[in-house]
Parts: sequence; C-alpha cells; structure tokens
Amino acid sequence: MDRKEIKGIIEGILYIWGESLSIDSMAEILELSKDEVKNIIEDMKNEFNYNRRGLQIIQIKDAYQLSTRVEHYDYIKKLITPKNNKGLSNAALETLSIISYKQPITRVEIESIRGVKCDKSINTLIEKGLVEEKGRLDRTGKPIIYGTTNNFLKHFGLRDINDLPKLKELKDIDLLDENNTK
Amino acid sequence: MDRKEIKGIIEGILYIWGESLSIDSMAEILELSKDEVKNIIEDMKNEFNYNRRGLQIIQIKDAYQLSTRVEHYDYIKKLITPKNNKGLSNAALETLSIISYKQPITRVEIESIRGVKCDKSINTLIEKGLVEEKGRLDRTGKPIIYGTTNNFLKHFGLRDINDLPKLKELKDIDLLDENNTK
Amino acid sequence: MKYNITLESFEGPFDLLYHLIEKEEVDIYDISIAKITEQYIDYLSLMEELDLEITSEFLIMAATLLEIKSKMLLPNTKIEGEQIEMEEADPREELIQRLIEYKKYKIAAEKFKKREEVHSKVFYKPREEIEIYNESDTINLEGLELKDLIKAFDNIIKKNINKKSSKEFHKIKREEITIDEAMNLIRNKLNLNKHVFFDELFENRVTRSNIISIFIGILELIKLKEIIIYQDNNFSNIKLRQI
Repeated sequence: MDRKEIKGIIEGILYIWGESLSIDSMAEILELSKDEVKNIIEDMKNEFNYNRRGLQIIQIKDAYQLSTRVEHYDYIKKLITPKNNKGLSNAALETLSIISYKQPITRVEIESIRGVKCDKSINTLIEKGLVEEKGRLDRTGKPIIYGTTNNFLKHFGLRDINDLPKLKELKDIDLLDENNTK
Repeated sequence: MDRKEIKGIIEGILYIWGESLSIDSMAEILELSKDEVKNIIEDMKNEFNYNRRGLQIIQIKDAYQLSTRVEHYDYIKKLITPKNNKGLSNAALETLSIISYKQPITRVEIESIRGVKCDKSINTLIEKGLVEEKGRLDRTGKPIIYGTTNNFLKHFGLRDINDLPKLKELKDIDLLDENNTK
Repeated sequence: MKYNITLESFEGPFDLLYHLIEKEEVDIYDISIAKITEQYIDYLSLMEELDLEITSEFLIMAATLLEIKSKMLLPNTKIEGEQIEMEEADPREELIQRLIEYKKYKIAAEKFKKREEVHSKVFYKPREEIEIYNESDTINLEGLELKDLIKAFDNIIKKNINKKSSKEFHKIKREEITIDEAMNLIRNKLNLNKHVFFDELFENRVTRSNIISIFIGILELIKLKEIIIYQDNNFSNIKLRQI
C-alpha cells in the first residue's frame, strides 16, 4: 500500500465518519503505527491547504475531521442556512475565558475573578457542551472543578488548549494599544 | 475568481450537500453559466481519479455527488457496526418515526434531528413502501420532501396520520427547534 | 420612558469599574478613588431610579470603595514612639490587582467572541449512516407495531432534549418555509383538491414562523384574486378554494 493509497483511504474514512476520528482509530483501521498515520495526515493537511481544496482537515487534540472553509461561507450559505446561533453572551464568554485559562477551577474562584455570581453562565456553558465537571476538590464542601471540553476546542477552532493566546501576550498587547480596545 | 477557487467551492458545496446536486443549482450558487460549471466539474472528476483521491465525483443525470471509492470498502467497513437482523434497523425506525410525525420533511431536516446521515434508511423505507417522495421544495437544490404512504397507515392500523398518538413532548421538541433557529 | 440615556448593562461591579476607568482614560494604577467612588455611586443611584435590579455584589463593591476612600484620607501614620515604621501599603492595592486580573479575562473574552464568529462559518457534514445491511437478510415488517414507532420517536425527543442546542453548533438547517413557498404549497393543495380546510394547512407546521408564513401566504393569494375563503355555515370550518 503506497502513501497515496493510504491518503485516499484516510480521506474516505474521514468523509464517512463526519465527526472527528482519533489517530488511534485510524491506525487500527489502516493497520499502521500511530506515528505513520500522524505523519501522513499532517502531510495531507498541508496538501489540502496548498492546493486550496474546498475541504480542510482540522485537528482537535489527537483527532482529525474534515470541514468546509471559512472563505467559502458565502457560497455554502446559499445552499444551506446555518442554525442561527446568536453566539455566547458576554457573561458566558467571560466565564468561559476564565475557565479556559485557569482550569481546573471551582465556581468560587471564577466568581472571585468576575466579582459576580456565575452559576447561570456555568450552566449555559455546560448545556452547550463547552465546559464540563472535571471532578471534585478534596477539601471541605468538596467543590466541583470545571474545565473545557473537546467541543470547546472545536467551537473556537482550536487544536488544543495550548493554542489559546497567551494571557501575558494579551496583557502586553493591551498595554500597547490601550486605545485600540475601545 | 480563478478556476482553482471555483473547484474548491464546488467541493465544499458537494461535501455539505451530501446528495446529488444539479448543474443548475451549482451554476446559480456560483453565478456562472451551466456550461462553465459542467466543464469545470468534468475537470474535477478527472483530477479526483488521476490523483487517486479517496473521494470521487459521480454523475447522476445532470447532477453530481461525492462518494467514497468501492476499493476502500474494506477499510470503511471497519467503521461500521453491524445491525441487528430482525425487522427494521433502529436507524430506519428512528427515521420512520421522524417522517411520520414531522412530514412533509426533507432529508436534511431529518438528519439535523437524528444527527447522522439518513439516505440509506430513507431508501429502505421507500423500498418497503412505508415512505414516499411527496414532491420537491422550490428552493436551491430542489430538495425532495418525504411523507408516509397509505401502506404505512395500513401497517400500523391507522385511519389517517392524525391518528398518530400526540406526544406531550412533541411540543417541547418544537419549542427547542424554534429557539435554535432564531 | 422619560430617560434618554442608554444604560449599558454591566456584568458586575468590576465590569462597571473597568468601564468608568476606561471612560476617564486613566491608567488603572493612577485611579483616583474619590472620583471613581463618586461615579460608581452615582451610577448605582441611577440604576435605582430606573428600577434596575442592583445585586448585592454591586453594593459590596460600593462599601469597599468607601472604605478605601476613607483609608486614603487618613494620614500615613508612623508611630514614632515605638519605632515601628508602619509603611502602610497603598489601600488601593488589592482592588487594583483584582481589576487587572479581571481585565485580562475580559480582553480574552473579546478574542473568544471574534474567534467564535469566524469559526461559526465552518461546516461539518453529518456522519454517514453506517450499518451493514446483510444482503441475504430480507427486512420484514412483521411484528413491527405502532408502539415501536412511538418509542423510537420518544427516544429521539429525549436525545434531543438532552442534547438541547448543545454539542453541534454548526449543525445545518435549512430555512423554514418562506411566504412564496407557502403560497405554492397552498396552490398545490388546491390543484389536487377542490377545496382545502383552513386548519389543514397548518398541520405538521407547528413552528411559529411557518404558521405566520402560511397565514400571510393565504392573504397574498386572496389579494391576487387566486383564491377565496368561505364558510358553509356560521362557525363551520373555513375553506379555501381557487377562483
């Protein structure tokens, strides 16, 4: 089986599966090592981009998925109307940004940063599958700790949590163009 | 818009549409003449084959569709879970129940409820004479609308479709729908 | 309402403070507590006048601000007799630190918002229905009862309720019917039947926007003199027929 053939099979499998498929599953199906699969799929990712294909391969942790391209939105929109998600409220976004940077984190800690109650926004985020309970702290009251999900990564087009812009950088940028943020 | 860009858009559109899409619809979306579209898509067909891509473009009358390759079936099969043998598969039954309660309904609508593609189940149901095409919607892509047959009523001992038990929860799901589309 | 002010809604006391500081265009480190406190409390009274709910968090912050303000008024005490240099820390210190911390996430949230906008333009296709149909196995419908069908639908509803709008953000959905489509739908029905009951048109079209489209469609067709509506008797079902 040559490399081109393997790429073809991976494309077919990703197409059929629709959702993100882990390197592990692909390696099993192709009877190849994970490293080989990873190497090949990274290759494919670049080829898809280089050839300006209509599809792209996106990565969510160690899983891959096909999707359309942002640039083609205007055309795809003519065929299919997206579910109009209003997007998250400011409160939810603030809460989410704290959770994403400080996870695992308890509700009380989030609230002390935001200065307001956050139970509603946390619930919204859980309902939307962006945040989940990651367990409980072993201290009085056994508070729940929260973290982000894979769906969070997908929702914001992030490969993994390290893809988040560094908070420090944010601060620096902010100090520089203090006036641009208004 | 160069030729490569157009090819990309066509690929994206065929991918998201999932079933065959007419040259007419593509020409409308791309704002190009039918001849141009036809010329380009024939080109793409050859390229896909020449590059031994995992997907191929197949033609059905004057419409085109993406599909996986027969040669890859053995690998794709590994993604598949065998169904239980008796009667309708769960998938078909789910699909049938959605069609019966929400008819007339398009394939994409059924899929957005089930979260998986439903073309095979729909075909099974048509073969079994439980579901039939009721026409097409007059919009881009001209999607087929489906409904249940008299045979369906007979099979389930219903006088007419209003005989289907009303479910209290039916309301809830519509409310959900309604909220999500705004 | 007689007030002409557009009141921004603030996510909490920090959000409000942050806004006041930005408006003044001063560095967080240089804030004048007296001024900020005054503005903050003015704002709270405005909220009160407008009958907006002021949560306890806003009040606690007001108290904190007043406390800091009063500390700032006290002279920097050095108790000489005991030779202890009480180099008082800046009473604003803690508040400033918290504001800076808050600001980081507020900015991050703005970035998230932009990312979300961009990424909502990416689409995924649903998974293919992948079940092997054993060719030798003919599917038979015997034994399939209504209760199986209802159970299947019930399961879907439960699944959907659990899922709510969650998980699949980019799931695709086509538009609900437009007025033009509603008009065609009515025309089609009337091509097939001599008359159609008004009620019948709304069956299975339970979302509000569909009902509205169909209703407007009927009115349009009447205006175009394509159809008329009538009743056989008072209070009997309204019927539509072509002219």
